[in-house]
Amino acid sequence: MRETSFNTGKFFALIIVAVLGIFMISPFFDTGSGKKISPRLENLKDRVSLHYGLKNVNDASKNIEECQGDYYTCREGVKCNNVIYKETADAETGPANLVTSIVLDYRAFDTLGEITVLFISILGVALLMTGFPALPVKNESMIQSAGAKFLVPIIMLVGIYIFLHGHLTPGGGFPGGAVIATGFLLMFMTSGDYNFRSRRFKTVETAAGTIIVALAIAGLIFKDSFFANFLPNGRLGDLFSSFLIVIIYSLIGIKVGSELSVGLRNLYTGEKDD
Amino acid sequence: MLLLIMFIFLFILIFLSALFAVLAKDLLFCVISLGVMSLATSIVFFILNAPDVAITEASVGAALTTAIYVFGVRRTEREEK
Amino acid sequence: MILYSFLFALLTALLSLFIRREYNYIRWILYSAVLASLTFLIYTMNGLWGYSESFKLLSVGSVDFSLNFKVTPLSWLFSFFTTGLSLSISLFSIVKNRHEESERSIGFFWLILSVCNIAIFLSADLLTLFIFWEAMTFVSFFVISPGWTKSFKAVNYYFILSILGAFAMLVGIFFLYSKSATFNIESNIAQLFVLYELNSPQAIFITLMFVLGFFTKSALMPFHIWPAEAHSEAPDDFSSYLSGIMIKYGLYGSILFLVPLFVFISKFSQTQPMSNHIPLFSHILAWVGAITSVVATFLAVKSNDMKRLAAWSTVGNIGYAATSIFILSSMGVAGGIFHIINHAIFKTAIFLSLAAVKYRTHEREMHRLGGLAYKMPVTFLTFLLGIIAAAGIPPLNGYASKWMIYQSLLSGRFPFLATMIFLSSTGAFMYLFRALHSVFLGQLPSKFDDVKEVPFLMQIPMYILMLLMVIIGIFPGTVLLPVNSILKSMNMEEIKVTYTTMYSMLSSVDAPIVFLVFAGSFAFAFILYLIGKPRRHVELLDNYTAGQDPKEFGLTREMYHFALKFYEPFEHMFDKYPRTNTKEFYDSFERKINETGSFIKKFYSSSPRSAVYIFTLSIVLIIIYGWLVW
Amino acid sequence: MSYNSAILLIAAPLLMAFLSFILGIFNKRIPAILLVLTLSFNFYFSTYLLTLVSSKGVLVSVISGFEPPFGINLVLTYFSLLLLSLIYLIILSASVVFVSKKTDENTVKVATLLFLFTAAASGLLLTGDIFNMFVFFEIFAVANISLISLKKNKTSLKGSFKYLLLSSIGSAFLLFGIGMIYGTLGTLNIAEIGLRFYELSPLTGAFIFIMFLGAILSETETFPFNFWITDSYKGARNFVNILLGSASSVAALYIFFRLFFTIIGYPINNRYEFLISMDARLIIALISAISVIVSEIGALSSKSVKRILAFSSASQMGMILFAFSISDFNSFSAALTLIFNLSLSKAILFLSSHEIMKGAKEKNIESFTGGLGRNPVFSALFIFGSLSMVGFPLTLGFYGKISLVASAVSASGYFSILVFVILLASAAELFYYFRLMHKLFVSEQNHTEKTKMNWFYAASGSLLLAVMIILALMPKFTERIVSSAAGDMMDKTTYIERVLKAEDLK
Repeated sequence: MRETSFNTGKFFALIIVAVLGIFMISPFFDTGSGKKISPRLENLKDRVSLHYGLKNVNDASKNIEECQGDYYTCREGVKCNNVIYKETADAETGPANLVTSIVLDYRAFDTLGEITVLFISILGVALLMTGFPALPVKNESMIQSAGAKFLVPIIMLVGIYIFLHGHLTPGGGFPGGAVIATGFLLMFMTSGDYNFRSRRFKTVETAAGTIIVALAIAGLIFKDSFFANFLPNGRLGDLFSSFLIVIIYSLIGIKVGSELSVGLRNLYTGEKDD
Repeated sequence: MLLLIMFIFLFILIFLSALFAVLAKDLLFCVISLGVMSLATSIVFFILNAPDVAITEASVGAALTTAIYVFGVRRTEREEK
Repeated sequence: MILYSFLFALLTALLSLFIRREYNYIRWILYSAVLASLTFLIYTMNGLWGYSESFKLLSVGSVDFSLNFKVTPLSWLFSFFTTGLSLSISLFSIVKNRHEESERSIGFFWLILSVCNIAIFLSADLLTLFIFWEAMTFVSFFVISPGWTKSFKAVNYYFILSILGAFAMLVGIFFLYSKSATFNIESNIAQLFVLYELNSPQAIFITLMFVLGFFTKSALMPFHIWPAEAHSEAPDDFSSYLSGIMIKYGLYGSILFLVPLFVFISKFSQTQPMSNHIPLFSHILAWVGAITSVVATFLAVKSNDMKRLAAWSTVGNIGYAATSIFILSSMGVAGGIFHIINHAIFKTAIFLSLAAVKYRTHEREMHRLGGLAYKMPVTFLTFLLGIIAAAGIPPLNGYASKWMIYQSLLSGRFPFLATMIFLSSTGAFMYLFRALHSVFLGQLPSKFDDVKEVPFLMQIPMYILMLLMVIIGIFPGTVLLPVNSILKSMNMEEIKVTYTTMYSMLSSVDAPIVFLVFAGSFAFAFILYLIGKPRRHVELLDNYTAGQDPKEFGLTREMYHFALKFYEPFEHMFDKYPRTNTKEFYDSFERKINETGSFIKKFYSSSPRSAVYIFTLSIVLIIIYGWLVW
Repeated sequence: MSYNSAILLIAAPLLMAFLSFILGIFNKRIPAILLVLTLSFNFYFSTYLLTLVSSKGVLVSVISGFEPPFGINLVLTYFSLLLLSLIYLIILSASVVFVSKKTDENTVKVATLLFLFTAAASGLLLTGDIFNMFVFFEIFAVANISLISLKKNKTSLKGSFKYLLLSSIGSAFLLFGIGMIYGTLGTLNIAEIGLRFYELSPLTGAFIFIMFLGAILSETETFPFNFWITDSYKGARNFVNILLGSASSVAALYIFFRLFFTIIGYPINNRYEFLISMDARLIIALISAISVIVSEIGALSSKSVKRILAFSSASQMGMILFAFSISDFNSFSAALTLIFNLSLSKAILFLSSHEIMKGAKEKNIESFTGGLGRNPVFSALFIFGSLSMVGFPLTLGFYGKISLVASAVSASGYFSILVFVILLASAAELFYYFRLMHKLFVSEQNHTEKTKMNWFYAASGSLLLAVMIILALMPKFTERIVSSAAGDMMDKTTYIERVLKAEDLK
């Protein structure tokens, strides 16, 4: 273990962080009146996420619209759906994976924003790259490069699986794309002369982004709402279900994967985009 | 019980690796300890029944971010002044 | 009508920007025409008291911005005289500015300034007054300093002080507005009077804000330093505008707002402390005026630069007028207003003649000039009449107003004030005749041998001004009768006056007789001069160095000039007294600000790390504050 | 649900951002031209929506077909659409400046950044969901950082790095605040949070308040949080300065308003008083007053024109925050007038000062010497801009400043003292602007050679100036928009009612 340094500046920094930390933790131990953070279930009634889980958001909003009483009583008087795996068909949202249904259906717009955040960050990095000399890995070993050639297809496959199966099992476009990018990372790290044309990747990536926005606008055209699900949802839990979400997740996976790969390439080789 | 012990162990790991990342003079050590922190965090996520977040944290936090930091450190000096 | 004439003038100003430099006299002829028509317009409004115009502007929130103009005797008198004077100045400028470097911007801004000038006097409510007050301040910046490095330093004092004063006035106006919900002047005065009875400290604060606004503009103590800087560095023809017209706004505001308020208080107030039958506040302000006049007189005596000298003289005269106004008697207010008008006329005359001298000689230091009387007789005569009026010597207009001021001070039993005013009036002789002597009399330096009188077009305004001084001197009633109607409109007792005669409690003066006496003695002296021995001209240096070249001793001709260090013995008299230098105080204040500024600047260009430290530290401070409070 | 097409204000620039790379392969000019077209469309569409909103009140546009508070929604209020039109106008003028430049290898990328900037600004102003706002906040911050660092010299990199650090700390704070809200109230919809904020315990409320303060004060250029401004403004390229000084500021002020006045602000049915209580408002007022003073003094002793403008921007923002903190109808009207003045005249100032400095031999403020002879059009623009900035009578700045004083004086005692201090400080602002203007008038022989005029710059500058003059000289029009927007800002109840379709809140 190398030596660590500890001086007064860091001491003050720690005090500042400590005050911030105490302040951030203090609401957890708040004993005053009013609503506090608590995981107890009786609070679940007025949480939005309850309806996400029950897949009855439309019912809930219809209920609020119809009932003329107090807003809270309207919220509480919503009946509960029975959502059954492999039985419920054409639910308001298709994926069996609850997280996916939130990420790509209830809050799909946030996801669009997040891929834009990633896009703009990589763009900013690309703008800053002014062409540094490449720093290849020294002493690459045969075992490493041979092993990598064996491993990379599997990693890619896992990545593709993660985003294609995202509507059923944990995972989705983001992790899938990240896993694909780690495959490219492995290629870069093990074989020193590995490189690719970033323009192709960028074309794929921006095309994927364009298609995502176009699909969202198609929702606006067909169902009068941006990102509305205009393809059939199928039966809950089937492989061929919730088609729009599968398409968008695959596009996101491709987009994120190529994006991160280009970013890694730029950082690793120090080359500009070509 | 086992879960609790594991939790405590992971939290201590997260805390120590974060502290080490702040205090260490060697930037590569900082980066690696941040990677360790991410990995431990992803295990915590997994235990807390959030496999989606766990996968993302593992691939992005532990692999990609660490790699990016390493690339960055490689282009500057390794020792903090 | 008023507003459209303003818009017309502004349009002319805009159009004149496109006149090419070669034809720039056209620009000034245009301005003179516009000003002449404005003067005529205002003249026709005589007697239309109460005529008002209103023009709605934006309303933001609950504040309705609108321009309201109203013709009252007070506003008519001031606007008529000032517009007439600016017309004469613009006539002077036609030739004067032909070869001026930045005449385009000067002309443009000056016409706007003239519009603002009329608008200030005609404005019917406080907000309109403030709007044009601020516009005037901003525009005058460019006229005083049309891109000249030296005048920029000079204008700083003027500008910053005026702006701070204007902002103080703004706060005062809106404090009153939040109480009375109107900008109308009469109701605000009534409101402020009520406030004096209810919540005296707040009322005093509001009054103080107004006083700050007015006194900075009129350069009363402790803001008396700016005229010497700004008037002397401004373009020469504009100096006369600044000194003759613009410095009066503060006094106009005082007459408009403060005097009625104090009269109100002195008549009806139960709670306010009185001193000598007038409110203590007003008495203090009168003292400020008197002290200003004394201080300005001493400073004028010290100055060697002729424009600076005239500027200090202006401050002194403003001091007299302020003193006279704030003693609140009818005679005092009338005398103050009369003196303001007179000062506008004779100070314009003085500055124009100085501008004429500078136009021909390009010199400002008095010890480099001399003996110009024969070369520039009209200029000399204008200056002579101007300083006679300024010193308050009988046949001319300055005498009449100064007489009234003394009368009012004595009959109101203010012996100390009267002494101070008398002291500074005597001091005025010292510096004014020095200026006359060193610029126009004495020896003509040989380099000015081929100096000619200024062109005829530049002489016209001088003739007009001389005529005005004489006429008002003989017939003070021409101004005093309108002043009487002002007093009437302010619900004050009228003074007793006819066209030729002024009456006070103590005595009366028949101006034409005084004029005849003095004109006769003048004629007598002139005849003596004509029949006296013929004089022989000797070179200055022949006198002093017995024909030797002074350069052999490392000396120059100027150092023998009598005007150099003219009052040095007089200054020595005051050497033992400690000196407080107001300008130095302001300068040190500026230095402090600059030091703080560079410290802040350094902070801002510090490293990212410290930025983060300060960021988090401030958040932590807010958190701690939150823990303490919530 | 026909207002759902309001999403196009966000979607169109986003789509173009993705498309521009593909189109840029064929010709580098295409994205730049598309940028101008898209912004014109957005400006037109937002003004169209503005007229709709002014007749129909607050409109709600739903995304993904899920009604609020469950799904994400856009809320079209008069206030947000007004500011959005203003922002589009400014980005339009900045992009005209950008388009007029020669193309290089970065043109496509910068155009993409500008598209994303537009999308992020639209998203920030339109969204009715706080997490969505956070996402756009991130895009917005990264877009700003990338735009600042375009010049790649030392100053710009330092500035953008500072901005990066401060804004990422800020967005972390924002995220903490949002997390706390979601953990307690279980919702992310701004209207529902605003409705139910009173349910929180006071400590949680204070926590959220301080987290939001930390998030937004660095964006609003408030003193202890704004150490990025001088380096960033000084180092950035010309059109980026316009964006940063005008569009970003307006967006930041909007977020400030939403966070503190719709979410935390007024209680409904007087059920809970938190931010409306004097303490919290006083904190904002104090911080903004300190910010005004510090930045005015900093500007006084600065020699670089862009740094002076940066400090002046900070002080103006401080004034607007001060007006917000008074929080009544009058002060909101004053704040709106000041926002209009700030954004339009700051854009003009940055644009023209750059052009004036271009032909000069000297550096810093000396480069303004003789500007009027050298470059009359831009000098005139600069003079008009700075006159409005310092509040020359009958300009927008004048109305704003005066009505700020009026509202502060008629509010309680603290504010009238603070406004007096602010006024004293703004005398300094007059001083340095007049110093710059004075330099323009200097006519010395070696400064009078004329420089070539850039017509694109002149066009975009005079567009902004025209808007400013129209606003200042058309009382009925300006009055209507300002009073409607201020009324909109005051009316939290209608906002919540329209979003949640609840009729019984009043």
